Amino acid sequence: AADKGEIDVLNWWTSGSEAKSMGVLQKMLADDGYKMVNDAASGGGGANARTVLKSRIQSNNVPGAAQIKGPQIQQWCDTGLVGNIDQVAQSQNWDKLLAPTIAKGMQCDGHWVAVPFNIHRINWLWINRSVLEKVDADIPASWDDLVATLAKLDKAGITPIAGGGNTWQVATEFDAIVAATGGADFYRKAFIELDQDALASDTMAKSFARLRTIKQYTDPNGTGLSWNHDTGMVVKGEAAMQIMGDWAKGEISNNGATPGKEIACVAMPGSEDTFVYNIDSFEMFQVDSEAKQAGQRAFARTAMSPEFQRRFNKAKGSIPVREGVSLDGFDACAQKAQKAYDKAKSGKALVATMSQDNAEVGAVKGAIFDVIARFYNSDSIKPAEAAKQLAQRVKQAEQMAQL
Amino acid sequence: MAANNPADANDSRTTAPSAWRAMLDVALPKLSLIPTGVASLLFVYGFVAWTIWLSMTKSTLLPTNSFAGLAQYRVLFSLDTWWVSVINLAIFGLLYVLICLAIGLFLAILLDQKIRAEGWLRTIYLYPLALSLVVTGVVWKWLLNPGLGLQHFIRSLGFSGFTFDWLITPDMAIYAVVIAAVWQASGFVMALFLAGLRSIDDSIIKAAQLDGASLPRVYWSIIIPSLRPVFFSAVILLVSLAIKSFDLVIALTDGGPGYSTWLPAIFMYNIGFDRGQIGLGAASATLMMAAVALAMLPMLIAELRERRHDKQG
Amino acid sequence: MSALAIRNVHKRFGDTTVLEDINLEVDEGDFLILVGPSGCGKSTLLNMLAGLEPLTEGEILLNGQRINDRSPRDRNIAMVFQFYALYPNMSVRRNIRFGLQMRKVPRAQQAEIVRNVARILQIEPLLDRKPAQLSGGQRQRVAIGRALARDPALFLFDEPLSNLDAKLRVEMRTEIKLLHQRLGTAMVYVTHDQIEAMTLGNRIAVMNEGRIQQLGSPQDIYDNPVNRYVAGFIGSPAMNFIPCDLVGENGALSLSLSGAGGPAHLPLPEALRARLGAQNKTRVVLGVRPEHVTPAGPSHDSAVDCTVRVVEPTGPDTYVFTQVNEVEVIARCTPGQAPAPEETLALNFDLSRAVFFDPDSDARLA
Amino acid sequence: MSALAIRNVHKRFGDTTVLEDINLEVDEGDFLILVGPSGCGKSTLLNMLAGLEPLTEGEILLNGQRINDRSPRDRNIAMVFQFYALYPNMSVRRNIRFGLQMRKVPRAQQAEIVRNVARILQIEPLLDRKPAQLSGGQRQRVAIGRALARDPALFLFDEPLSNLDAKLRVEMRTEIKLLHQRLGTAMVYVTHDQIEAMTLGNRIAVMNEGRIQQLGSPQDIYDNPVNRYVAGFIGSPAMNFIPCDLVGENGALSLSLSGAGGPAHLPLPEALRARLGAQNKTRVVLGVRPEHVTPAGPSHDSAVDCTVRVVEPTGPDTYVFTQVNEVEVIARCTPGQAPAPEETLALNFDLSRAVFFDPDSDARLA
Amino acid sequence: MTSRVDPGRRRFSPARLLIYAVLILAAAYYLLPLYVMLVTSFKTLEQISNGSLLSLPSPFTTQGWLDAWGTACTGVDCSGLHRYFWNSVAFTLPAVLISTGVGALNGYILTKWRFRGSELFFGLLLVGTFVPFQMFLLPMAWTLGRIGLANSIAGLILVHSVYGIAFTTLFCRNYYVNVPDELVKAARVDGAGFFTIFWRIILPLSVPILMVSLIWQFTQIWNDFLFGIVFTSGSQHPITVALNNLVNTSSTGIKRYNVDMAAAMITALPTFIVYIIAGRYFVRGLTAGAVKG
Ligand SMILES: Nc1ncnc2c1ncn2[C@@H]1O[C@H](COP(=O)(O)OP(=O)(O)OP(=O)(O)O)[C@@H](O)[C@H]1O
Ligand SMILES: Nc1ncnc2c1ncn2[C@@H]1O[C@H](COP(=O)(O)OP(=O)(O)OP(=O)(O)O)[C@@H](O)[C@H]1O
Ligand SMILES: [Mg+2]
Ligand SMILES: [Mg+2]
Repeated sequence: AADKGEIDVLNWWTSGSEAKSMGVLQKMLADDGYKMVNDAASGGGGANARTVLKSRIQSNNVPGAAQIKGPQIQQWCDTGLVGNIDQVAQSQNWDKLLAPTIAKGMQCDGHWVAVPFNIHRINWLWINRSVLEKVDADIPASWDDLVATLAKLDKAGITPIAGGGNTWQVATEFDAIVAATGGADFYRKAFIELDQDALASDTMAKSFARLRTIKQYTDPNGTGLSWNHDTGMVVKGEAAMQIMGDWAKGEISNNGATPGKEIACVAMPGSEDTFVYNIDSFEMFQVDSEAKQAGQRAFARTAMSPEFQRRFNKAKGSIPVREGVSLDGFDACAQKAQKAYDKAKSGKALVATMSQDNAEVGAVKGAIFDVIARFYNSDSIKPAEAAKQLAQRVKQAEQMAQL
Repeated sequence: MAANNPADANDSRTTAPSAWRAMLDVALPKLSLIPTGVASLLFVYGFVAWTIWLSMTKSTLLPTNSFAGLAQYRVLFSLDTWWVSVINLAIFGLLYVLICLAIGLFLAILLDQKIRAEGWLRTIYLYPLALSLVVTGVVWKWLLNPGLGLQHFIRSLGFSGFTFDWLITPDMAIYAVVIAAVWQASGFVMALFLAGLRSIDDSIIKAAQLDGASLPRVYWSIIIPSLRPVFFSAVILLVSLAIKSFDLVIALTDGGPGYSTWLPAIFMYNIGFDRGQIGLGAASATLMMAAVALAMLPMLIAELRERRHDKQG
Repeated sequence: MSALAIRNVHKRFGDTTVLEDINLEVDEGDFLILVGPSGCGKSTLLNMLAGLEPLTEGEILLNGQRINDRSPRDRNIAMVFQFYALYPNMSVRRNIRFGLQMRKVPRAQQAEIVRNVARILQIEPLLDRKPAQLSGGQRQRVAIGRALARDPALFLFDEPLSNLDAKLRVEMRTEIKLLHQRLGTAMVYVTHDQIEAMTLGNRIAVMNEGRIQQLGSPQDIYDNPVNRYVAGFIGSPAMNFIPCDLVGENGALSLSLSGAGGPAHLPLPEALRARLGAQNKTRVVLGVRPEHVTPAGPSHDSAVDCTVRVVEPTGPDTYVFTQVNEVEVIARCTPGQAPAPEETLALNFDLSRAVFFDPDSDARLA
Repeated sequence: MSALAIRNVHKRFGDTTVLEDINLEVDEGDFLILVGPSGCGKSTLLNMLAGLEPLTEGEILLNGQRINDRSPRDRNIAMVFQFYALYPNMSVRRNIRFGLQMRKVPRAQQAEIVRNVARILQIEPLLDRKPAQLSGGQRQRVAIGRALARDPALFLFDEPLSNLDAKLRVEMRTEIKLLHQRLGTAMVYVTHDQIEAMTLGNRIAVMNEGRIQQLGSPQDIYDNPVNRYVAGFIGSPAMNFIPCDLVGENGALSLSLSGAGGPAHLPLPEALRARLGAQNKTRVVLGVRPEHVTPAGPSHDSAVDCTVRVVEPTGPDTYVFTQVNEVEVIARCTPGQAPAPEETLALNFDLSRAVFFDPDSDARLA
Repeated sequence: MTSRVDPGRRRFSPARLLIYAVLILAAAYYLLPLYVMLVTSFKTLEQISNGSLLSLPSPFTTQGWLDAWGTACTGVDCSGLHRYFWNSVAFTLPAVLISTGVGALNGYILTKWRFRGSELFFGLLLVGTFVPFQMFLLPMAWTLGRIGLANSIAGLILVHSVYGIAFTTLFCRNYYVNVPDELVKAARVDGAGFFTIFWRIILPLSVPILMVSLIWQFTQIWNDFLFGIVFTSGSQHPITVALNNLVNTSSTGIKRYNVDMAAAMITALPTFIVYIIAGRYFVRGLTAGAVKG
């Protein structure tokens, strides 16, 4: 039956729920008469997939769609190699279904070139309630509250925060901290507009200082271990909290707890209004045959269909990117996220995450990561110094990108 | 006996001097090297040239031909990550090569003493090479993690003061990488040496024993010097492995803590492909290649020259 | 107490028995020559003495101490290998010096010794070459040098001069002899060279098929071989063995030899007559060396006329191949006396130097 | 047309000149012996003939065709290597058969040839062994076997018998000689053995320092060496060289030799007298072989009295070492004539066989 | 052939006991990670996250192995690793044989048929080994695209052969340096040509180094991930890419360590077998008895 068209999809989703969801997509397409070839290349947070994409382009073996995030969508657009799905977007009326910030990201030169799948919230704090009870503390409501609670936990001999030293994990924490410290506008100025003053500002310095505070309450032995391990520690009560995106829910249920119940999901104190989001999206590439173009259209159409959005996002722990999809059967934290999303959208507090490639191109993100990593691993660097470095490295990276 | 030979079988060859066969004798060895030569010219030197060219362009996501002069190099030199990678390579490379050689040779010599279970031991020493680093990296990560692995284990035996936390200490993490890397490659170096040992004439060893040399001395003065070509192979191999060490570091530390265990290969992959700065990645590759070639050149020349000299004899 | 004692030594490689019940004593200052056909186990025996091959049975004593289980380096033995076994990675100089270094000889002395050895062996210009750059004879000299440099309790030489030219060989032979006289160290020396065997040692052991056939002084073995094997093995060209009948009465026993003409009857010397007569044999094998078969002077009456088949001049002597009693007999002449092929030559057999064997058992009769 | 012609051949290894302007012709059916001191370039020359070493200069012709650039396998030459070079991975049988397989000899015939060769070389029981399991002589025989199995245009032998015992050596020598007679194939044969050199070939080339010193028939070289080097090199024990004065008038030239007593004056034979006198020398070097220095009979008047220093019995002969004109002189006696050391012995010098050299240039005078 | 050790001291001398002790200790070092992998692969996920690293599995489960083989996801396809096994075999075997064969031939030429410039040739070949393969990806992709081998087994065979040759040549050449030249001389006089000598004389003598070369190439090619992931796609993927996909969750996926460990062992199985087989050919003294000197 698969003869109406075909699409070759390059992605790095290979495990568990993600892979199953891709399977669902493949099946839905097949039922419609389209063949989807799943070309998975996991590893390195998408680094391998990005490499494969480049070599496939070099060898003239361009995929129909590839998993590409954030500003990289625009970057690829500049190469003139991308395909066009205006037809689908118009017929499904994507303008209405997607938040404007998000919609903008999927377009280039006024054309739709990419399809979004989901929305993750980054600035979550996951807390083991029973551990807090042990030290007689409440869910922290403010930064100071948080620090006080951390100190208490520390004294009680419980690891306050489970956090690996992986740079992307630290950056995720930093994402939440910056959102909590400077608010959405500051976050946007710094990480999306890359405003030099914002980057070098005192607020940024303060954020760095807070990062160091968090580090002090992090188990050093966690360095290098995966975030799953940290989540497990929280569930088991060996650690009290973790700052992590809402994909942590999967691991929480995996360890026999229910997100929202034993493990509370709260926004990073101070960032309750802000929604730092991570969107996974697929960009189309120019393909020569009609069958392949038809495949691209079907892929985009199906991905945005309510049914797929529900099934996919429920499994993945995110919320649908398409608005107006019922959240029936989604867990408490998802419901909470949806509310936060709605609120942030209207309050213009919806910002793309820096830590997950949604906010800036690779070179700039890399520069930010480098500064964060250096700061995090060397206590002799002062927060203000780090902020200054951040501004400087970001500037250099921007120049490089436009060399 | 000879008289019974069919005279015709070879007479035709003697009488008809096959000049072409003589030429073939001279040409055949060279002809046989052509495939290798062409492949190497194209797939190594051609690509190297291309890389050098890329390093002088503004290439970002994809290679382009927009000339940028030495701008990429200037940026490269300003990056802390680059210098960390380079210094790491120096530390890691040196330790890795030396320790692998030492362990490999040592084990090979011990295994060469008519050991009963030689076959099994050899396989045990070799097997790390067979396992995908994607996974063994995880195991080493656990083992070297103070909270989970050896430190934890030894402390739980009652030695509470025992500390082994290299992996999570930015300044020491590269040494932890060395441990796992040595674990992986030393077995192969052992095999290389063992093969070399097996090619040495027994009677020479006997003669040395008669000369009063102890077994260690026999190895030191006679056998190991005869293994010089093997050393050469092993060093080249290990240096090449060190330069290409990628999977292991990614799996073990993912370059961390921070970027404290980055190596040039990681730098290049990360910068060139993940971050989309191919020009910069190419510049780093070019520099590293040049540096390694320069570092290896004396050894290369010495070895090749020495061999030619021996051959005269 | 003997310097070296070999007691009931056996050696097998798998199923092949190479040495069988070897017993030998080598005294302080002895120079023992080992000879025997190719493959009879000479090298194997030396290897066992040096500790490089395990014994299958038996024991070896060096200066009274059992050394079966002692490692080669603790035996203090120097050996020249038949296959040289030079250290390929070392220059000639270092090859020679290595044993000295191992024995912790002072550096200055090492240099001195190397210089000396190199001079004796005429390899001074080669000291800095690698073994691969040497000719066959040069390698062999280096191998000798390695042993000579040392000061061991026992020297073992395995055909050490086989690749040297005659002139050099004589010189080396003299050097080894001088060395032996100077040091008095016991030596065991394998050679295929008759002259070396006869002149170098004070005792010769003739081996065959893994056993020692005869042990004795060179002259004794040459003159009084215990059996036909030894008689034939020692001496070159080999001894002539002529089966012949004993004729005549006990009182005047004589040998019947027929060459070109009818049978001649050669009377046996007194001493032999008695000994052979006692054995009551009528058919014996006469063993007589070529140098005792010479052209007869004109006044000889018991000469045997023979037809010359081949004449082989070797320089100092010319060998004449003829037939007596239907077997080939070699006679030695001076080049001047040499006849032409097909000529008839009267040969004189010096029976006073002849020996006799049993045609069946090959044992010596007289 | 000569089977093999070597023209102006030079060979250098780096800076060392090993062969210099070698010229040789080997005719169909020739058997050429190469002798020379260790390291003089014999093996190198054979290697070049076989095509295994490139020439530095000159050319080589086989059956009239220039083969400098021809590959070894198209030269159709068989060679026995000084260092055996057996294929260690192959059994003895396969070692011998290898060359036949390469020449596409039918299988049945191969087996036949191997059997034959093995019989001649007495290595039948060893056919299934690997080289490492053989003794020195056995390996050498396999190496010979590999060459004999072939049917080449030229045989090269590099000291093929050096590790064999005397008895076997004589047998092998005979076999090689028979082979040569049967096949008529040209042969070049390196040896250090005087007997082999004298008896095996029809021509000998004496090499020294990379040059050919003399080329001639064995007897010629033995009797008429062109210079002192050749004279001293051929013959064992070596020729005695005695520097001495020529005394007396042209008409009655005689040699002054002093041993134990005062100088004796030995009149020169007629022929020599003329030739030597023509050169107007007063001091010459007398070259006389040991076999021409013999104990003088009682009736001799021109004997030289000498003191015996060392007596060396070798079996057939006994050599007596004495001093004449202050140099060592070796005389040959039969064992029966041998004196005891320190005795005085009257020696007879057979001057009719003597040769004379220039003391300065070492060139032959007469 | 006799022992390297003094014959008198063969049995249980203290020195030998020490040797065994050291060897066993070394084995422990090498085995420790394997032990962890093995026990982990037989544990339940729960035990992995709760228990100690070194503890034995209880309950013992083979679920990890079954999943890894049959049902684990390597992308959309959730049928474990077994499908990818033959992909790997298909390019590993030819590439190993080609590169080892060519390497041996090169080594033979570079030692026994030297010519002016052969050392230079070798030196240049070696320099090529110092370049990180990552740098070759794009030009290689371009080249494969041009010659029509993109995304094909043949393309992978080409890539692996080309980049393996420098190593196999290095191993073989440096081994052949110690093989006496006289053997080649004798064979040439016997009438053997260039290839015959290689085939009949040199190869039989090079068993240990061929084994080393084989082990190296097999391991490198079988375990290669980079070229596999870049130059093939989807169902063409070699087993390592499948393993990687199985093991490497995106940053948002969940890890099943027992399956990961089992998958790693399954992936490594062919290599183990190669090691065990190849190891049997490490025999002593192949050139013994060839030449004196
Ligand atoms: N590869 C080489 N490099 C330098 N010199 C060499 C080389 N091979 C041989 N020689 C030298 O060349 C000379 C001739 O060597 P060759 O082997 O031909 O001697 P030979 O006459 O066969 O001696 P022998 O009788 O000892 O075997 C020797 O002095 C030797 O040291
Ligand atoms: N490793 C072995 N395996 C089987 N047989 C062997 C082995 N080594 C030697 N031999 C056999 O043992 C016998 C004795 O060998 P050895 O080397 O002692 O002889 P040799 O007397 O030195 O002879 P040559 O005079 O030829 O050197 C030979 O027949 C040989 O074939
Ligand atoms: Mg021997
Ligand atoms: Mg020679």
